[in-house]
This record gives sequence, structure tokens and C-alpha cells, in this order.
Amino acid sequence: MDIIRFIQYIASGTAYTLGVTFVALPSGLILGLILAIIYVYGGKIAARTLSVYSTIMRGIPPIVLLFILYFIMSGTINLSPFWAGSISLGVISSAYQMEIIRGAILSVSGGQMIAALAIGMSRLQAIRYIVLPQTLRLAIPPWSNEAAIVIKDSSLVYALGVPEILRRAQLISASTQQPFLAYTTAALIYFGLVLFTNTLLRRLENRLRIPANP
Amino acid sequence: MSDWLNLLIRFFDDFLVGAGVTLELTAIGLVMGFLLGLGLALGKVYGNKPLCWFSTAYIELFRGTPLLVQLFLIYYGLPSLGITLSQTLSAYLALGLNSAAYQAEYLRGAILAIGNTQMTAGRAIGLSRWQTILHIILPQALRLAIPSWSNEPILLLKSTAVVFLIAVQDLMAKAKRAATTTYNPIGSYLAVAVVYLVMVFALNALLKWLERKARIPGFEMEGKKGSL
Amino acid sequence: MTNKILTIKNLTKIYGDNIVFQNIDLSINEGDTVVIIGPSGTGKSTLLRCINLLTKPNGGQIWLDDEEITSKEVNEDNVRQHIGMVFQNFLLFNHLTALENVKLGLIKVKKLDKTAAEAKAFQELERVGLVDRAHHFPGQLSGGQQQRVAIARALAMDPRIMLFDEPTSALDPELIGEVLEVMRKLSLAGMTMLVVTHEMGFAREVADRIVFMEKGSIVEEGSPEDLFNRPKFQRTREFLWKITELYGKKEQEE
Amino acid sequence: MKKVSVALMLMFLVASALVACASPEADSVLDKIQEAGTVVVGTSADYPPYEYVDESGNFAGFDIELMTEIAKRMDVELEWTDMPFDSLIAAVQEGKIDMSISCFNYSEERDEKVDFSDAYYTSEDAFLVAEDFAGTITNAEDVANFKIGVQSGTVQDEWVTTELIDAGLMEESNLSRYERVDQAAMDLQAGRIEVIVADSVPAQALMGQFGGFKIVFEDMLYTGPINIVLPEGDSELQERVNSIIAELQSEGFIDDLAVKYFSD
Repeated sequence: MDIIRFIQYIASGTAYTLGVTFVALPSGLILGLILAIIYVYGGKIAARTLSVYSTIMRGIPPIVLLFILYFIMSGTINLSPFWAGSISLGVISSAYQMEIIRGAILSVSGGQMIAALAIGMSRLQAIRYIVLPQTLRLAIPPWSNEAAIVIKDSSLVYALGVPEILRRAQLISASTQQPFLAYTTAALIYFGLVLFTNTLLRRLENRLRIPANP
Repeated sequence: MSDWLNLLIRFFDDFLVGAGVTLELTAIGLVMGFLLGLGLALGKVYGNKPLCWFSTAYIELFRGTPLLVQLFLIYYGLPSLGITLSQTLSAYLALGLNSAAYQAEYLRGAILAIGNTQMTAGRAIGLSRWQTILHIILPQALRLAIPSWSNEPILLLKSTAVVFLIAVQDLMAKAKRAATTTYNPIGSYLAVAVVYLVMVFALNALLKWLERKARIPGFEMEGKKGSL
Repeated sequence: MTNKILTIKNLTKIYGDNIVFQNIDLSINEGDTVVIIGPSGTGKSTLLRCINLLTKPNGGQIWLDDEEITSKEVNEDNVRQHIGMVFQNFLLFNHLTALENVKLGLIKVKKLDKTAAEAKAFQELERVGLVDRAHHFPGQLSGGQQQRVAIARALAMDPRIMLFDEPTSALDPELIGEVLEVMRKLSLAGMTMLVVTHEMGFAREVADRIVFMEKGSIVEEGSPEDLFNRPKFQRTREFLWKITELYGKKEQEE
Repeated sequence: MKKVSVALMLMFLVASALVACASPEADSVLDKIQEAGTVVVGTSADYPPYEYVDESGNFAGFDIELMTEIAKRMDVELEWTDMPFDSLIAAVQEGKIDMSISCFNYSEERDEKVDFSDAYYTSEDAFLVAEDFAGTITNAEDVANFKIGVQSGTVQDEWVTTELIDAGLMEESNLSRYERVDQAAMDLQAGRIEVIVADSVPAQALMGQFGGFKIVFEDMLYTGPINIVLPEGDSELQERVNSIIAELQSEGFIDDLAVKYFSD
């Protein structure tokens, strides 16, 4: 097999890696966002519960959680390893994203909420139009860190047999006896993806920056 | 539930052995990562151009790729270059090399926060560049780095859980064993999840305690007010 | 007989063991400007927040026109849009321009369409003299300008009454004048206003009535003339003396 | 952008709702299968040539094609669920899948949890070594003198664990349990292990794929007949599957498949 086809074969796993990331990251964001809002505005019991959720989810290695969630999911509904793995990674990421967004909500001053209520907005409107737009901008830098982590963690679905970059590197290293080349190629593709995402998010951050925001 | 407790009791010894391996991996990875990370941090801040460039490239590459890929590269990739390491040695090396990149960044932050003034002061009393680094800057920087550094042991402990994929008999491998013997994968992985949680909590408590210890008055550094 | 816009009876607020204020009675006629003065920490700001239902009182009642707004059936969001509030630290929405700050409530709360909201918002910015700053973000405006936008934002909702919570105390001295000027014009135009401030000059000149509060209760109230020249109570006299003394010193320093 | 996020949110909600619903138990799995018109079969598609994922991402292999024919003859649709090998028995036991085909050998411990169909093929165990392997293995137990690799959770893993380690013939540290059998092959190549104990058919496949390997020993240890795993105590389903297997054997269908997949 010539080198180009060799690299092509591994690179075609990128579609799966990106697929996993594009399911896990947004679902983790939506879940994390909802949980963060409930955490901050949902009263004491909700906050207590979610703090336990966060501690547990962040205290267990992602691969252990991935296996637990995957077995629960593949047992209850018929999902392909790709979907089960992606959603599991999303759930895992939700705990980390919840903490990021919660931190950002808390750093948007409480006065913003009060000012919104004072002109007659409901709490939900205040969260939707005042708190969240500011929160999400603040959350971009730590969130871009999390995006890189999710891209890297997507390699864990290898263990579930999803033919993503790492799995393909392994398959081709077995058939061509070129493991070093195969894994180096895989590593460089991951590196490119992480670099690309970071650059993209930095651009986004600059574009969304509020002029002269204190 | 009682099934689950039975499982936990039946495999308790096994899990303990696995937890021991996990802790060993964490400890060795941490020490290796610290020594190498310190070198990288110094190389990036004070090194000449090639050294600085190397340190930067190393840090970016190791932080920008999955640990699992690094592990496979070392375990399955190196033999084709004629370097065949054992399973445990490969795991130590992968964890150490990976952790070094992260620890280098914590240490670099602390070194930069100490600032140039300390270097000037050291040089002013006739110390050489490396003497100043060794006797003036590092003692302060290491203390300064403690709060941000104290995340690393826990992150590393959690990331050791992939080494079962190169057949190292860590806690996660024991869970797999329990799963295949009892045909109860969910229960087995839940059981080791609890063991991991206990280890993480214990380690966290230990680190908090150490952090408090390090804050003894008189050992406090002026640079602590620096922006970290 | 003039129309009472705001009536407060027996209002009490307690945080834990700390009585913020107790048994407050107060009423405001349509078109009047009432100024509350008194030392810091006597519950003046909390009183304003209670009136706007941002804080729940522990006892007592408040009526806006003829509606009891402290009753349980009341929709708080509805009440708040009829009570404008201006805060000490402006609290403009940081991610929106001046125009958008004023416009948002019109669109989301009053449900105006975009063109109507924009026209109204420009009208309010005109009133506070900031049309030329419409597209600036809060971070690009001076403190005085920010506070004027905040006033325009509150006015845009066509409130029955405006509450001002120390609107100038976070401002550099040279910026205080422009805000007070806007408030003076509002008062002259017949807006009903309840103002907490330490600006004695403003109180003396603009207020129809002055209320002196101390340690959680109203000590005395009356016309500026009566209160400043013939205070009935020793405590009022002491407070007024202290504040003019302070003021005098401050002015000499600058 | 808005639509995308709404769609994703919906997707996520649906998924989590599905997770929350557990499948109800039916009286006979056969009734349930026929009622639904679909049989849900679990496999672990990482064991070529029995079952694997081909280059275009479809399931392929001996077991896969056999099961497709069985489903056709049951007159129902076939739905595959791919899961790790270790979890297949549990999934059948809990009724999450109707049956499982994944090169299952009979074992007593497994039989306590689930039922087995009649055998559709008979396999042997093989000891796979590098071509320059110099050791001698005359009895199966002689393998205890070498560093062994197995796929985790297979009967070969079971055999080494009980017959060699528990019997005191070898140290547990000399056994490496791998997630996948091709990982073991890579370690055999690197010289970290000396012998792979595996089913002889995949062992031959590895020989072809990697090169430089040879088989030094072949026998039935714990392996032997390969069966389909069925839910415990469901005789109706068992009879139906057995009769189809008998049909396929007498028609020569299974022999043809073996020629297609197992001979080079």
C-alpha cells in the first residue's frame, strides 16, 4: 500500500472523530447549559443535587463512565456504538460544561438580573436575553479548552469499536506492519483538529467581544 | 443491589490489587512528569532558541493529542523502531511524558510570575544565571505553582484508566475481568467507579492538606500576590 | 384632591435578626417628587427595592394607584414595568448598545414591533440628550452617560412612578450635574418620582416633600423649607449639619 | 444556527427518553419476535472471519451471513446490535437482545445463565506463535511455560485462567488479556508474548493478515461446538432455531459458508 492511501485510510476516520465530537460537544453544551441554569436559579435542593452530580461525574475517569453509560444505553435501546459512544461522551462533558457555564453565570453580576427584572422582564426573559448572552461570551475561552478535551476524549470510543482515527490506525498498522507510521499519522491528525478548533474559537471570541466591556 | 454487593465482595481483593497498580502508575507518572516538566518549563523560559523551540513544540504536541494515541504509539509503534518496552514500562512512559507537558505549563506560569526582578537581584549579588534559577527563582516558583499544580495528580489518576487497553492489570482491567466472569458489566464498572471516586476524594483531601501545610506563615512568598 | 399614586402602609423588612425597617407609612401624590434622605444603612435602598418587588417585605402593604401590589395574586413582572427604577451603579446591559438597552424592554415586555420600539427608544434617548451615543456600548460611555441611558431605559416603559436609588453616588463629581439636570427636567415635566440621594442641593430645589429616615423608620417629613430650616427633631438637625459640613469640606478640597 | 441547536436538543431529549424506557418482558421471545416481525441479534463485530466490519462499514462474516439466512427462514427482519463481547451474555439474559451470535463456545458457566442452540460449526483452539518460535509444546498444558496472550472474556481466557493459572502451572503476570485479538497479534510480533491462545479460525486469519506466524498446536480445549446464545428456558425459540440450523446443515449451506470464509 502506498503512503498516500495509507494516510487516506487513517484520515477517513476523521469523519467519525468529528462526528463523535459534533454530537458530544453540543449535547454536552445544551445539557450543561440547562443544568447550570437550574444550578444557579433553581433553589437549594437543585443546587445540592447538581453539585453531587458534578462531583461524581468529574471524579470518575471518562473511560469508566463511557463504559457504564454505553452498557446502560446499548442495553436499553438499540444504538450503534457510534451513537451510544457519542451521547455518553456528551453526558460526561455536560458535567464539565455545567461548571464552566455556572462559573460564567456567577461572574455576570447579579445586578444585571435585577436591572432586567426592574423593567418588567420575567426571570426567564432575563436569563434568556440578559444573562445568557453575556455568560456565553465569557464562557468561550474555558469552553474552547473543553472542546479540545472532547476531541481528544473521542479517541476513547475506539474501545467500543467505532472506526475512528485511532481504530483505523490500528487496523492499518496490523495489515501493513507499520505501527509507528500509523500512530504518528493519527497523532498528527488529532493535533491538527485540536489546533484548528482552538484557532476557530479564538476567532469567534474576538468577533463576539463586546467593545470596551468592563 | 445485593447482587451488586456480592460482586463487590467477591472481587474486593482483586480491585484492591488493581487500585494499587493504578496508584503506582499515578505516582510514577507524576514524578517523571514533574522532573521532565520542570526541564521543559526552564527550557521554554530561559533556554536558547532551539531549546525554547523544542520545549514549546513538545508541550503543544503532547497537550494537543489524546493520551491513548501516545500510549499506542509508545507501546505498538516503538517496536517497529526496534524499541520494545514492557507493558508497565510503556504505561509509565506514556503517563510521564504526557503529564510533563501539563506540569511544564503550571511551572512556567509560576516562573513567569516571579518575574525578571528576582533574576536581576540574583545576578546583582554575583550569582550566575543558572545559580539564580536554582537558588532564587525555583524555590519561589515551586511554592507559587502549588495551587494550580494540585489539579494534576487527580487528572493523572483519572487518565491512567486507559492503560488496560495495552493489557496492564490496573483497576479498570480488573473491572473488565469481573464483567466477563459475572456477565454483569454495568455492576462491575459501577463498582470500580466507586473505587476511583474514593481514591480521587482521598487524593483531593491529601492535596488540600498539603496545600495548607505549604501555606505556613513565614514560608509565604511575596510573589504569591503575582497574577497566577 | 390630588391622586395618590403610591401608598405604603406598615411596611416591614427583616433579614434574620436584623430589622431593616419597620412600620413605614408613606404616600406619594401624582406629579410629586419625594426625596428620602438619611444616613447610610438605614434601609432606604431596601425600601425602594420593596416597592419594586425586587425584595419581598415581611409585612405591610403597598398600593400602586388602586391596586395592592403586595397581594399574592399580583403578577410581579407586570407591576415592575409600571415602576421605573434607576440604580446607583447604572446596571446597563453590558452586551447591548445604548439604543438596544432602551429598546429591549419595549420589544420583549411591551411587545412593540421593532420599528415602533426603535422610534420610542430614540425619543427617550433624545430626552436624556444621548441620541448621538445610541450605538455605543456601555463600556464606551462615561458614568454620567450610562446613568442617563439607564434613566431613558426606565422611562421608555412609561412608568407611573420613577424610583431613583442614589443615582449619582457612583459618579465622579464632574459628571453628577448632567444626571441631576435630567432628573430636574423630569420632575418639572410632572413625572412622579421617589429619590434616595445625598444631594442636598437637589433635594432642596426640586423636592415637593423630603422624608428623613434613620435606623429603619421615618423620623420626620415635610417641605424642604420646613425640614431644612425648622427641623422638629434633634436627630434630623444633627444629620443635616453633618452632611452640610461634609459637603462644605469636600467642596473646599476640590 | 438556531434550527441546528433546536434539532440537536430534540435529538438529545428523544435519546434520553428512549434510555428511560425499559423493554417489557414477553412470555415467549419467539412470539415477541414474530409479533414485531424483527429479531434483534447481538454480536461483537471484532472477530474476523466470524464477524467483523468490512471496509464500507457493514457487518460481514460467517456468523453474520448465517444469521441473515436464519432470520430469512424465520420470516422476520434482522436487526443487528454491536456490543463488546463481554456484555452479550448479560444482554441476552436481561432480554435486551433476542439472541446473540458471536462465535460462542459452550461452557457450563454460560449455560447457567442462558441457553444454547445446537452447534452450527465445530472449532478448535490453536496456539499461534512467531515463525522462529523454538519451544516445544506436546501437551496443551506445556503452554504454561510461555508468555500467553488471549482476548479478554473468551473461552480461551477461561481455559488459561482455570486450567493453568488456578491450577498453579503459571503466574498470572505471564498472561496478557487484550481487548481485541489483533492487539495480541501485534504483541506477538513485537515479542512481548510468545503464544496466542485463540480459536483456530481467527488464528489462521491472523496468520494471513500479519505473516510470520505459525500454529504449533491445535485441539479442542474449552472450545468445540459453536452455538447461538438464546434466552434461558425458552424452548419454543430454541426448537425453531435448531430446526433451521438442521435444515441449513442438510442443504450444505453451512459447508458452503465455511469454504467461503475459512479457506484461503
